[in-house]
Amino acid sequence: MEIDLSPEDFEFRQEVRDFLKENTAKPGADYSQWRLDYFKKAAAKGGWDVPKWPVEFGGPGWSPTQHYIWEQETVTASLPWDMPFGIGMLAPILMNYGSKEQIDRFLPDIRERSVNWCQGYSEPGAGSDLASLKTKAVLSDDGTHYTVTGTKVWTTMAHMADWMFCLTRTDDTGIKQEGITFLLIPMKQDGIEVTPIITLGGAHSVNMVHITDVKVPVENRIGEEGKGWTYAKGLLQHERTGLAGISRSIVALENLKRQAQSVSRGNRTLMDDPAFKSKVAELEIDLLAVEFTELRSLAAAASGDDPGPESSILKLKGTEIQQRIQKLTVEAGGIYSAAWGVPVGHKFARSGMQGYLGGRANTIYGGASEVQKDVIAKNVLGLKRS
Amino acid sequence: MEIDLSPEDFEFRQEVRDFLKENTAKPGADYSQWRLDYFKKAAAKGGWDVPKWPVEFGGPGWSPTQHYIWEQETVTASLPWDMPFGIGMLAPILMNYGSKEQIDRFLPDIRERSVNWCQGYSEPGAGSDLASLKTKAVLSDDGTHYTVTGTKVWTTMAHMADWMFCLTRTDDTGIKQEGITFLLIPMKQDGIEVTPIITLGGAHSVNMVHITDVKVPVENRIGEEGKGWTYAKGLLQHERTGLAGISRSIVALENLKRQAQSVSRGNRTLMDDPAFKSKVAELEIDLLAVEFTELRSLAAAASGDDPGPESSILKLKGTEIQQRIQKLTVEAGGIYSAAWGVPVGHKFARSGMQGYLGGRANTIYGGASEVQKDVIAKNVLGLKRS
Amino acid sequence: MNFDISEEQQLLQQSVERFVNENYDLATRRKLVDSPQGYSDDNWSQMAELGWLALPFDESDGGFGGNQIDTMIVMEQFGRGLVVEPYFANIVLGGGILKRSSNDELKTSLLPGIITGDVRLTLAHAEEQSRFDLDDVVTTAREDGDHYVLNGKKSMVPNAATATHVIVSARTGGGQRDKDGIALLLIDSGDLDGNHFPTVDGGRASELSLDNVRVPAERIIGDFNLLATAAHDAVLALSAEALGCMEVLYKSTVDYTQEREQFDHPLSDFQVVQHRMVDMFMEYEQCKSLLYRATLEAVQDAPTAARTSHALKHLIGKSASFIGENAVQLHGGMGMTEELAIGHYFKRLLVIESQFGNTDYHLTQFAD
Amino acid sequence: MNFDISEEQQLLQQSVERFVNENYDLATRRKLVDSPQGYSDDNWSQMAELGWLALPFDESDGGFGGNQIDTMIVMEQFGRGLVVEPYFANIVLGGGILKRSSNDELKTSLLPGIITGDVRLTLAHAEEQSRFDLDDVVTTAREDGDHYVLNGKKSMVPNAATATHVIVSARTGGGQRDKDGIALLLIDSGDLDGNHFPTVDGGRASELSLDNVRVPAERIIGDFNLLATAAHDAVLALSAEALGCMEVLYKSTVDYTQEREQFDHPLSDFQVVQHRMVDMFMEYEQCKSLLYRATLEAVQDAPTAARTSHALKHLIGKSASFIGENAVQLHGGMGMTEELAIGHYFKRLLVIESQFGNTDYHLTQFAD
Repeated sequence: MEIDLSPEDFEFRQEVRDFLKENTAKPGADYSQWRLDYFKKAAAKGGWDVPKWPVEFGGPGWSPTQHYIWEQETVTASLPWDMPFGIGMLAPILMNYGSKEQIDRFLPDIRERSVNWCQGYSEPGAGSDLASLKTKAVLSDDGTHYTVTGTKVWTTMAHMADWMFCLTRTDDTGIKQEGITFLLIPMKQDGIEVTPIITLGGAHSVNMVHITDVKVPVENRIGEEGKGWTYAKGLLQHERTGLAGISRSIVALENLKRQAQSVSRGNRTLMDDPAFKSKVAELEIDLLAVEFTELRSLAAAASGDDPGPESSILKLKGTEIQQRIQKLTVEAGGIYSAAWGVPVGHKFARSGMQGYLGGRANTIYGGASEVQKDVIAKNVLGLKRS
Repeated sequence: MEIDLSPEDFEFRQEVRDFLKENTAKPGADYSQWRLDYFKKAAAKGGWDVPKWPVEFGGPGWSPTQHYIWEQETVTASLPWDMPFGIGMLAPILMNYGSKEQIDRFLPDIRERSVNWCQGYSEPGAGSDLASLKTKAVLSDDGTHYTVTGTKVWTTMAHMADWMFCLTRTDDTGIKQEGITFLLIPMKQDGIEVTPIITLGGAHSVNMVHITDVKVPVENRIGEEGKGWTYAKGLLQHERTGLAGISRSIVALENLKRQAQSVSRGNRTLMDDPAFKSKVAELEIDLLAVEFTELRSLAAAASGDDPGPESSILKLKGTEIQQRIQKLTVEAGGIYSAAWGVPVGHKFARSGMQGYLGGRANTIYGGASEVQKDVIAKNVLGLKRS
Repeated sequence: MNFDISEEQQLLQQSVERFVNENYDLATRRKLVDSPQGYSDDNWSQMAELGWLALPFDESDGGFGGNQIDTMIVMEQFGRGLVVEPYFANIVLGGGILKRSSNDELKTSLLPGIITGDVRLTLAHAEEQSRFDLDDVVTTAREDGDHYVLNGKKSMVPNAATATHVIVSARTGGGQRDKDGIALLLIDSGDLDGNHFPTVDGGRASELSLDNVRVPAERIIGDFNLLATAAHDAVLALSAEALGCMEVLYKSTVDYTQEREQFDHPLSDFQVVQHRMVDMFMEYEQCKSLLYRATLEAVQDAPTAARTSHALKHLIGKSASFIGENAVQLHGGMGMTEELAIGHYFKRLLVIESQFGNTDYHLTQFAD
Repeated sequence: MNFDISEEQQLLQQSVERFVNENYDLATRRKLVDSPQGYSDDNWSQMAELGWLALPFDESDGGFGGNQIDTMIVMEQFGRGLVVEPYFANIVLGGGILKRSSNDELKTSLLPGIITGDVRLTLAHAEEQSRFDLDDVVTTAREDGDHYVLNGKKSMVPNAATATHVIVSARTGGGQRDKDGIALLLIDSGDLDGNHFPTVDGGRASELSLDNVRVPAERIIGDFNLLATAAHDAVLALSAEALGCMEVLYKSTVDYTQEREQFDHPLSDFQVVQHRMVDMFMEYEQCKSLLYRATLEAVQDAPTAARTSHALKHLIGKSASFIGENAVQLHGGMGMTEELAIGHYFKRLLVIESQFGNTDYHLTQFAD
């Protein structure tokens, strides 16, 4: 048992630090250009633009420890804006189930970040029960294309996307997990209508997408007809683990402490208030624990074992911790947390309330916490329910 | 809306106080004799020995406010030891469903506290699902008696009881709530074997009762054969409300505060410790609220309304509060709470641990908290479960 | 012992309920919230006509002689409707201070206008360093002949942009956290620089600057005790409003989960969802009980009344957070949208949490 | 990064596990607990023979050179078996202090006996006023020539009745809560008056009185720092033991609810029961993670090691309470009986909560 980094790991960490320092955006530089340049330079390091991709597709082939180091180092660095939909969600499905032609056609653009993707899974009325989707795809008699009609919802960044990867129903006679087909659909065409959904924090990032009689050539189908659920499902669990955001929470907690120290209470600060201090301490303790839970999970993966039962905890605990940090930030903001859209009083109060409101979604999307517990009860504790 | 007592209520309170003061046990007096005397004197006040009995059976006919006053005044008084089984549980069933002969035969002894009863409801394997009981009662061919065989469990004070009122199964062909028959069985006879169950706190108050081929004359059956569940059920809900013990908790919380003040922390006491103080304060706030929830329920009863939805909360919240007080008492005891059976360190530590351990049952018996929530979901929120 | 409200109070309750039902569907409210002023003059006039603006004042002053129970009734219904008119700032805070003031001249001159809705007050007590402490005041009121000269900044003043007058707490003497030396002064809005902005619940607030504002000495309304009494009333009124919000939230959740299917069952079929809603219901009922208790104690001027009000705001804060967060959670994605009402109730509760002391603050006040 | 234990450690784990399986069914344990001494001399000899009593000591001293990971392995299994032999008092506390002492003569004379089990130590640090503060010491050690004269009372000393020596913290100088001026002295048990009694978990403890006890100066083992180090080790060891208890509790609950039927279903069919057990499982895993972290930091002497140990005892306390109470609750009436094992695990966890600082104490230490 040991958690020390090896000399090679230390060397790697230094290399990461140097790289990140060199490639920070210069003040005044053109953001979009810098962004594309950054990914080119990262690619030149040997796959640092796609850390999680397998080596055969250009990934760096890092050890779990190296991944951990990368995550720790990048969480405080100002990396360019990146969306997970192409890189993290579609790419693995393409690699595993796409044809050679599809891989050649789509993967390079994904890697260059020159094409934006969105994920067309959720539907109104389906919620965490994704498989009950109803968007219909009907194969033409000549077998050349599908005609797709239906509605997707909570589609993040649909209004910025060039393409959608989309689960559709091609058969509704059997059990609902069967008869789902995985299609790739261009967004900029007639029959696709994107309606913004404004969420509690006032932000627009999710959308409703109405799809009406859109023709999709069969070469845009991934794998076999009716097998789409199988392709998507594995990634979902993977996505969930990624949502724990533990490194980000460590940074967020340090910010919270600094913010609370900036709030004066008599001669002292809010961080000296026993009740507030206790809540921060309890949060930090849970974070110290869950950080090691993540390491245990990484170590298990490194030794080739299945991720242990501990990995199932990560999304649940991770998102709960995010929300607690957000809530304490609002509490630290005090009277100023009520102000909306203007900077008033404590500097952090404005983004604090936005973060708290937006963060309520963390325990809903990617499988609501209640559903996660059902999954753990079944898969980890081995319980059934009648 | 008002909570003031009327001049008559004030007068009544004074009368209660005077009575309780006059009838406190004198030091050195014979306890058993004093106990019986106390109930005689209370009877002479016009039913003060049976406050909850209806007037036609000798009860005092108090208003809800008077009941509330009685409860408040008696919780700190040293009343004689009294068990609820005869007075509070069997008596109402006798009054409602017993024959004239049965009432005349059993009620006077119950009122005088000269005969002890125990309640034979729970069975091994039934838990909160009381109606699934299996103790068998077979009617003789000549219709003169039942032969009873089965096992009762968690039978409080069975080892001190003269009689048991007992739910038995006379028919197992229909739904389980039917076919249950209510019998009265003398305890001191062959075929009844009482085995102590020692609980966590080391106490012996509950028992296992094995009943083997015990003959019970039909005149010991309450009401009709097969209707026993109906008779028992109404009382169960009533019993649950009574388990909230809110007045007792108010006294217990005051004790806890005094105890914590006796624990020194440097130059101050444990009650000055911010974390401990907060927990006590939160408890007190919940108690202030639930006390008014009980008053609202009493007031609704006084105006002849059904007890409102608020009354369903009482057992759940009341027992939770009891357990929190017990837990904080153990916490106050600190290192000394571990000592067992000897007075060491803080005086309250010994009974504190016993109380905590014994108190874990409060959320189990009389319908476990989980079952209570099912009941509220169904009866108050109107939810069904498939 | 009697928890029924009087017949008169029942009529009041029905009247506010009707007003809310007729004027406060979500779309109409959104328009009000998005308007520059943030509320409706018509609604305000209607409230005046219905006599609600006169509710707490003595009959001899042209009012209805209502007490905290009457205010509770109005505020609870306002909570159920998410009413945005400045009743709290004007009548509960401003009116409450004025009605208790010993400055009879001010009272006589202002009350008729308050009752018609033409005079609109608000209270500016908070400052950046004060957080929730009423006695932490650094704004100064320097005596200068028969005037006071005020300097300082006041924070998060509710509805100041539409107020005709602002009651300001300022220090005439004493140290930063002394209760002595705090005065309440009535200032014409025109004498103040204001930065006006919306709040997250669709309300309005302002940061106010006082830069050598001269106020005649006869504009002193009261001292710290009057401020503390106003805060006590504020806690009761906000708690009643919060109770109204919580009722809507828990009941909508019970309704929504019965309609919404997931995994081939209504959400409400799941035992975990049921028990969560039972917990929400129980929290709501406990808050209701404590609101009654605190309000009755205030009406009866019980010695424990102030302490119970701290208990109340603490419990309301804790329960509002539990009920609000779980209402959002159980509504799933829909709970996250501006489209459904529940998000708006949730946000109103968040603002109430920050008004006149949050959950932790009142626990400390209660425990000390 | 590697969380696997070494092959040697695996052998140790299996050996302790086997010992527990062979010697610690509930009935056998009950007999030990009810015996006057409270544990088995045979078991104790076996532990000596298996080398466990030598585990933490340097190889040069006849030990096995084990570290806190080895102790963790032993204590976790002891927790799973509810082992009552005085390993914690003797080896973790007494042995831990002795092994780190700079008093080489004492070490040389005592270690061989400890390893054979003939010398049995314990630590007397707590006093009635001290609660959990190691530095709150009023027992005095007055210098008198080449001796110290001790006066005072020590509380809740584990296994003192069967100890041959007691290590006592006493004040040679300084004020009541000064860290300076605290010495640890080794005292022969015969020199102490003891009130010996059982603890609620079936263990043994004593109240000790020191009435002008004369101790040679060469019996000083160490100072406050050594006591603090011992407490750090104690927290790790007790937490490992607690983890073992929690594992049994949550797993027994998962098993029991699948067997036990209620309302025509196994209890484990109910979603509320399932989610409760998921929470128990998660708490257990979180404790395990933090135990690993705190233990590894201690082995590596990380600057954060002490702070992380406070985090650990806090989390262990909170989780033990949650898991213990829910194990009892979900076992229903059966959970309340002495007959089932779970009550005994629950009681052991309650005692661990009171040893070397409770949940609140360690949170404060962590936060400060």
